[in-house]
Amino acid sequence: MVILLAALAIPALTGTALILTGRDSVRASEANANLVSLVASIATAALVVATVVTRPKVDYQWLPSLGVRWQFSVDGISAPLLILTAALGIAVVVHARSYPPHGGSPTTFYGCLQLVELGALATFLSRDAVVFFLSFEIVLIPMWVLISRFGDSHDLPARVDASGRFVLYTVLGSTLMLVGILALVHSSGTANLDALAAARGAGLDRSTQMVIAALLLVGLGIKIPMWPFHTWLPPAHTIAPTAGSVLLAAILLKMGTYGIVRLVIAPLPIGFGALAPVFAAAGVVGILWGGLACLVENDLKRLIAYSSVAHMGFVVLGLSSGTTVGLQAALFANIAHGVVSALLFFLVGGLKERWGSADLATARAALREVSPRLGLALVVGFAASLGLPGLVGFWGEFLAMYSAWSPAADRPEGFMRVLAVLAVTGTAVAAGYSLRVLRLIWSGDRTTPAHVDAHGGEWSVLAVLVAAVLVLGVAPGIVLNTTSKDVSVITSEVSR
Amino acid sequence: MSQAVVAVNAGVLLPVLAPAIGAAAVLVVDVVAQRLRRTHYLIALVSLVVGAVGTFAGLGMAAGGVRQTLCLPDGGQCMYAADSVASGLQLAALLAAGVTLLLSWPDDKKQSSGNTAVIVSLVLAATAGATAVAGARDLGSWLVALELATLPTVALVALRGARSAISGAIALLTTALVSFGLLALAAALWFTATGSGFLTPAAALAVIDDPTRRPILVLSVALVVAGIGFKLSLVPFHAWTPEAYDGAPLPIAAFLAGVSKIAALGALLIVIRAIAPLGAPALTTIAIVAAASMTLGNIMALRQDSVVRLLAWSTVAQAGWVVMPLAAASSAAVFASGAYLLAYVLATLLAFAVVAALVQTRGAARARDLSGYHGLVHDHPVLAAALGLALLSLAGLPPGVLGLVAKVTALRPVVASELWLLAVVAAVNAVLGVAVYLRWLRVVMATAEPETDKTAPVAALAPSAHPATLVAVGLAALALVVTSINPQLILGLLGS
Amino acid sequence: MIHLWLPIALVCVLAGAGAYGVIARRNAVLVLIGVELILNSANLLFVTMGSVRGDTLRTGQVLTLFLITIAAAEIGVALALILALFRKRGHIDLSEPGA
Amino acid sequence: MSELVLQATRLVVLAPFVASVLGLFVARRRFASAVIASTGAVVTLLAGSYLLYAVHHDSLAGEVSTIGALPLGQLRMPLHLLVDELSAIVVFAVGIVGLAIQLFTKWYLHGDDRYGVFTGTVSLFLAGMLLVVLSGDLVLTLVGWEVMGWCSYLLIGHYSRKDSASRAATKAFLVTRFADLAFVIGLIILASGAGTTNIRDLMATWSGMPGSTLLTAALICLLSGIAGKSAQFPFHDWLPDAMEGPTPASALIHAATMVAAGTFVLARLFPIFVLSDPARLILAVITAVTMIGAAILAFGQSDLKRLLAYSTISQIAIMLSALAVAPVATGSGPAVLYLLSHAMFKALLFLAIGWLSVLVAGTSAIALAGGVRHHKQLRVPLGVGFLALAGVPPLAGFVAKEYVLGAAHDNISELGSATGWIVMVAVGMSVVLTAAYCTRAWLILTHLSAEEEVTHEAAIQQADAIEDVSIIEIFTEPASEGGIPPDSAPASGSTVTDVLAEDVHAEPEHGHADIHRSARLSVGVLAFLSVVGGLIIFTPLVAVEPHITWWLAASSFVLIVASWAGVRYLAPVDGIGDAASRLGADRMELFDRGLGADGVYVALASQVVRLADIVVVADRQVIDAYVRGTVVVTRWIGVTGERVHTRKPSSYLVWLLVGLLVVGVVGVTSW
Repeated sequence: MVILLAALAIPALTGTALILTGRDSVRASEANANLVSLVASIATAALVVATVVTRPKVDYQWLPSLGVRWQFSVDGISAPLLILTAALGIAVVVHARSYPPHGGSPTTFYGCLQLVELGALATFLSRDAVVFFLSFEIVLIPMWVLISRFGDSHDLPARVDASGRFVLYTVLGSTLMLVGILALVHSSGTANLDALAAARGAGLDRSTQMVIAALLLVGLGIKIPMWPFHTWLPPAHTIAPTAGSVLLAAILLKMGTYGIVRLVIAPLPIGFGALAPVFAAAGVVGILWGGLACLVENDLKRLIAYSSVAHMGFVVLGLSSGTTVGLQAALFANIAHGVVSALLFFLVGGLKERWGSADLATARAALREVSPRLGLALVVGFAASLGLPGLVGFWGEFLAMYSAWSPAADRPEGFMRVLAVLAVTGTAVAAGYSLRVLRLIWSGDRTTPAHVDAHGGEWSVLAVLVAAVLVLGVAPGIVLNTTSKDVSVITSEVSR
Repeated sequence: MSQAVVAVNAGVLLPVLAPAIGAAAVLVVDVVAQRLRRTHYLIALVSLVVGAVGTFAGLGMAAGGVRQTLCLPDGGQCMYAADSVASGLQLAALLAAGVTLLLSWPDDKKQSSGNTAVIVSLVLAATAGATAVAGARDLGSWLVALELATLPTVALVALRGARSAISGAIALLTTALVSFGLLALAAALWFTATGSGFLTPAAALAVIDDPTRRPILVLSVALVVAGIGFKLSLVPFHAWTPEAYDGAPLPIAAFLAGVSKIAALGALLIVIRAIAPLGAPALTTIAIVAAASMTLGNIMALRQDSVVRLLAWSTVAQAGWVVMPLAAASSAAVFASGAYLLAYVLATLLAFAVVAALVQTRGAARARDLSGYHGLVHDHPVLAAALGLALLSLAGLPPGVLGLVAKVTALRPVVASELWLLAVVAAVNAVLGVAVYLRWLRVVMATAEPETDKTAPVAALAPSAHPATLVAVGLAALALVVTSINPQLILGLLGS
Repeated sequence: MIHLWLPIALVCVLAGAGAYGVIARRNAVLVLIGVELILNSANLLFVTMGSVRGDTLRTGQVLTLFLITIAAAEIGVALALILALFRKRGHIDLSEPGA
Repeated sequence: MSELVLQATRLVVLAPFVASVLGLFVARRRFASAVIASTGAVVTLLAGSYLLYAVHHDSLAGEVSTIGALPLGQLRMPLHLLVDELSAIVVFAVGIVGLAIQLFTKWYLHGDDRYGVFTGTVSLFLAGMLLVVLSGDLVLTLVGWEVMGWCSYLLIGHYSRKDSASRAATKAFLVTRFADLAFVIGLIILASGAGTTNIRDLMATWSGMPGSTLLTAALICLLSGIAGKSAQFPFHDWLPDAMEGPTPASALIHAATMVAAGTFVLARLFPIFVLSDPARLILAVITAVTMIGAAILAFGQSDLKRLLAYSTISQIAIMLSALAVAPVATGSGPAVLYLLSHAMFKALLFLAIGWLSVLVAGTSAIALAGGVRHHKQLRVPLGVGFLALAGVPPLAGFVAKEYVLGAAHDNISELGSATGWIVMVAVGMSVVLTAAYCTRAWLILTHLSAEEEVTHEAAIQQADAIEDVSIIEIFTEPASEGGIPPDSAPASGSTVTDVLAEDVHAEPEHGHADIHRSARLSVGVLAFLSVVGGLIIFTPLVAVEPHITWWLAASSFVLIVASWAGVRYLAPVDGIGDAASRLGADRMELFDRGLGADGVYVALASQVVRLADIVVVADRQVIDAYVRGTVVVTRWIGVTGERVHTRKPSSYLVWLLVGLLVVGVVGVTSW
């Protein structure tokens, strides 16, 4: 119990302390801030691992007037996400050693990173719907600061636009989600997520479930981001500093899908079932839409952002199917996208620093020629991105397509099958844009302008992520076995 | 008239009596010893503190708990009844008045304007009105207390004597007069409909079944909404707000934004509670007014370049949030409305306090203009942090958890009554609100322009802020931090 | 005994006239008079209903007294302010935009 | 199954995989890379041999667990490997070819700074293929299938400095990936219908519903993917372009692995494939078109490596056609037999051509013309390869082809379906065409260059004589020449090295290292197997009856000879002796472009890009428009609001009363 609270307290206190530390000694504190942040991240990660292993439960009264309690615990669904969050929390700090922040005080930068981590951890840990919402909101302002202050230094209006879009769009989503949560809590009489899941919508009629589910889906769909609510993502990713992009893509987007599992699928099976076809269709449109946009996008960071839209489309598709396979697929794809997008954004962030921009139309030195390590990471990253079997991206996408082909009994089978076929088509588009990027920047014979290969912190982060892509790709059971028990509770399907 | 002797319990009436007596005492002392300045303030503060202590007994009472006095011996009806919500509002009004006084604390270096006693006694009088109206249960005390809370503010705005002050005062006055006319008419109609001079549910219940009298009651309620809408700055009764705020001295603007709103809500809640048994349809008007206020307030605030006007429009928007839960007509709604108001008042006072401190250090021109806040985080990190906290609390984003919890609280009854449209409008306005406050915050956080930084070195900042102002900032900030960590401190005031 | 509709009609006329005055008049004092008309319509209603209902507390009549007092206080403040306005601007036209 | 077999099975896949991962760490060090890669290949071959032994000697067959079943609720996904006679022999063949290619590569990429990466990728490629072969689970099949595809991308694009290589690699992957879309859907249909991805279980389930439309749909979908991977019409055009890769990569892709994987998967699923006549008919048509079309194109290629590529397409079509026609009783044996023999002789041909191309610095017909005259040590391997390819008795190619014809014959006699006739006729035609392009290639390779003709008038007759002799030689020589290396490699190796050394001296500008003994060993073993491989039918290793339909064999032999004679007659004595030059330069160019198939692909791709452009515009102008629209609306309301707020107290009062009116009316009406 103490472990769990400490896992939350460390980023909270470190983050606050760093932000409040004056900027009197900007230069001197650069390295110190990084060190403090690194120590805090590692400590947090250790505690998170301990939490995941020991699975403590925390339950304190917090707002008796609203019936809100500090309820935190871990289960199989949140455990992989927690580990991912903690690991990337370390990774962004290590990576920042190679690329110190510019645009503001480093203490603010590292403080914001800690707070984002706090928000994500609290979101995944919380078992109270309202606390879930509050945690959900914690990440907004730090991320806004990261984008608007530490983002691409060339373009102030774009920074304002991107950070504003991010925060406003997300607030719209989370407020709609809040409305949904309150409706859910009010109509089912409990805010405890486990109790909500256990009730399985008992006592709620179909129309109520549908209204609540619709609110929650739109709200969380914005966060995912689900087509057509995705237009905040590309600018945010393009402008954000590397650490911001990584956290945004790898963790923050996951909060949306995680929320759907917790708040929609489990407690509102009938309402979600009714809306699932629409939801799934949006996901599939996202897959194709994002993929196609990637085919002609010339800003590498935007490209990866659009590919995120496509990848999250698979998650959405898996969630919609209503089967164990689908949920497992979605949860796995969540993690997979977390790892892959983190890898790609670390990579592209570094490239952007080297190139001065992320424009693909400019002739660059071929990565394979001048920086083989970056080249390797790029190849693995995009191979995983196109869903190559044997890498982490494959399992979630394949299983999501499978689940769409054979959805739960209450879904329109024919329609879902059409979606499955379209989703499969999306994988070809993914191959198209992945190879396009490789052809543009990986192969070729140019060796000028030369740049240094990854080394030190940057390389260690990339190498670990490449290894993660491989290991999880070869042994998906690591994640799937963790989630399976709790997933089968949600779908109440008997395993064969 | 029969031998109706009312029983007076001074202890219960202390929150009302203390400021009233304080006002009288200030005038008396002024007559006795002129040229005193601090003494007046000390007397006022003492009386406010005494009043605040007097509210303690009424705070956090269980549902149905009420402290009453001025009761009729026969019928047992009381003209003064303070439940926990009323007590909470009283406490807030007294403390807000205290902050106002701290902000207007006389500066020894400046020439006295000679009307210190007038200002202090007017503030106390208006505060007494605000505390009285929260407990008033009959038409007479209700009308008198409301007017007592309003009229002094007109004088307070006008006292500065400047052209803009007069304009603001005129705007305030004319609207106040007409509104009072409407309220008087409303009171008369209430009496016509119910035949009772008491604002109690029992009186309203008697009308339900009578088809001829019910429309009269509805008309009465509509007039109340209109009349109080003026005081709460609800659209379309809001137009005086920016003028009066802009024209008034800053502390008085803070008073208008704080104590006046508390008084208005106190008055409204009494009526709402009285007609709660009649059901929600009566309050469709409130929903419309709330939605309009939020939307227009936020949109107009987005366009303001003067921070005081921005805060004025923000008040309009926040007023919409305050009354929004009342559309649901339940005891939870009354609680929610009160809670939201308290959170709003606390955050707004902090914002005003910071602006006041900046007026003292940087001069009115710079402190009242949005562009003057450029790079504030570098020049005054502490003030900037306090301002940031206040703005985020108003926006309802962590770390301003109080504001966020307030939004949760306010939306709860709305959702519970399934007013989906209103909830969605609120969600959209949450976004607009965030846009408003982040627009300001972005300026605060911006990196200082090199030239402004050089020309105005920090050391050369002529005057530092008055200690009393800093105390006000500190107290408000502390209160906001503490209540953000544990919002139950505020929610608990209003009962469980 | 007079019929009830007569005072009520008068209440309506007074309130309507007051509202019209408030809307149509630009002169601050005339607006003030409009407000007074509204207040007086309320007073009349109180008195009328008070006499009809006849409760022990004499609520109608008492409230009328209350209102008259408040109105007086209001007028005091209002006139002072209008005077100040006149000093600053040289007119008391409410249709002029403020500073 | 014994623990040893379990471990061996896993080791077969694991060894090359581990080798590739380890190879990545030492990619900069040539020697270490070579050792690791070769070790991996050797271990695989040893483990594969043991499997083959165990399967046949101890009659062990069964499933082997891998990473454990995935917990997926209603879908069972045990992820087992499946060892049986079918997989064991193919594993063995892949092992041989893999090792041969690894050994050859070390020499071939002697001066390449990315040898380490290449050889690691080859290892991974082999791991993928072996996974497909051993897979007892559709998902594992898909994993191996796609891993191979990705490795082919890397291998074809090995010379990434060359834009053409990079383009070819991209094209290869995209075309196969596009074809795989349907493959994936097919797998999903099969799995979802049975609730499991275990191949044996799902075949048992599906066998229970032979007429199922869904089954037919699934199989047709699978055919699409197979057509893509095996470069069948209309997905064939990536394969010739894939010649941009280093020759060992081509050998790998063309021989026992990638293109043959489709055949293997279909052979694995044969028990349910035979249930669907429509799917079989479609396969027959596809393969018929492909085998004839590709053979014709092969004849017209001006680049001999591309000629081999088209020949692969054509040969794979023959292989697959066996599956389209084989009756249940015949089974997948003929196709597997063809797979094995093709693996040997095609690997042989590629390595030999690669060897030669290194010596003459080019793969075009002009560069290679007369090649085997100057480099006599290549005469035998190339000769054996082309003879086997042409299906001349008694080489492995002949035996295998006879079995395919036999299967078609069985089909006609037993089932009497049109499928049988289509295949029979198409294979018959392809026999002629294959012989034709083999002859053409051989004539070019043995043609003397123009100067030599001028100086040695008599050389023309001599060339004819040698030509005539050479065929006879190759009939007689393999036992001595090709069979020597395994037995007495050191002795033979040293002599040939001496010969080669002269060549190197003769071509100082090339500067390539002396061919390694191991590389030559590889070529020799492959040549040997190409010759005697046909004998496999007398072993229990392949599930075929050792019989030949003699009249079919005789007639095909007649066709071959006739074709040889025809081409020989057509071949001009001038130039490079290219029979295809009779087609005219324009037509040759058309053939080189694959009849413009690439243009069709590009046109299709550009449609997708156009769609993408539309999406981007829509994203900006439609989806994002409402986002920006909110800003515009907000601003408009704000401006209007400012205009309305005149700061006139009198207007406020109007508002107040209007507001009152609204509030009152709404309040009263909504009660």
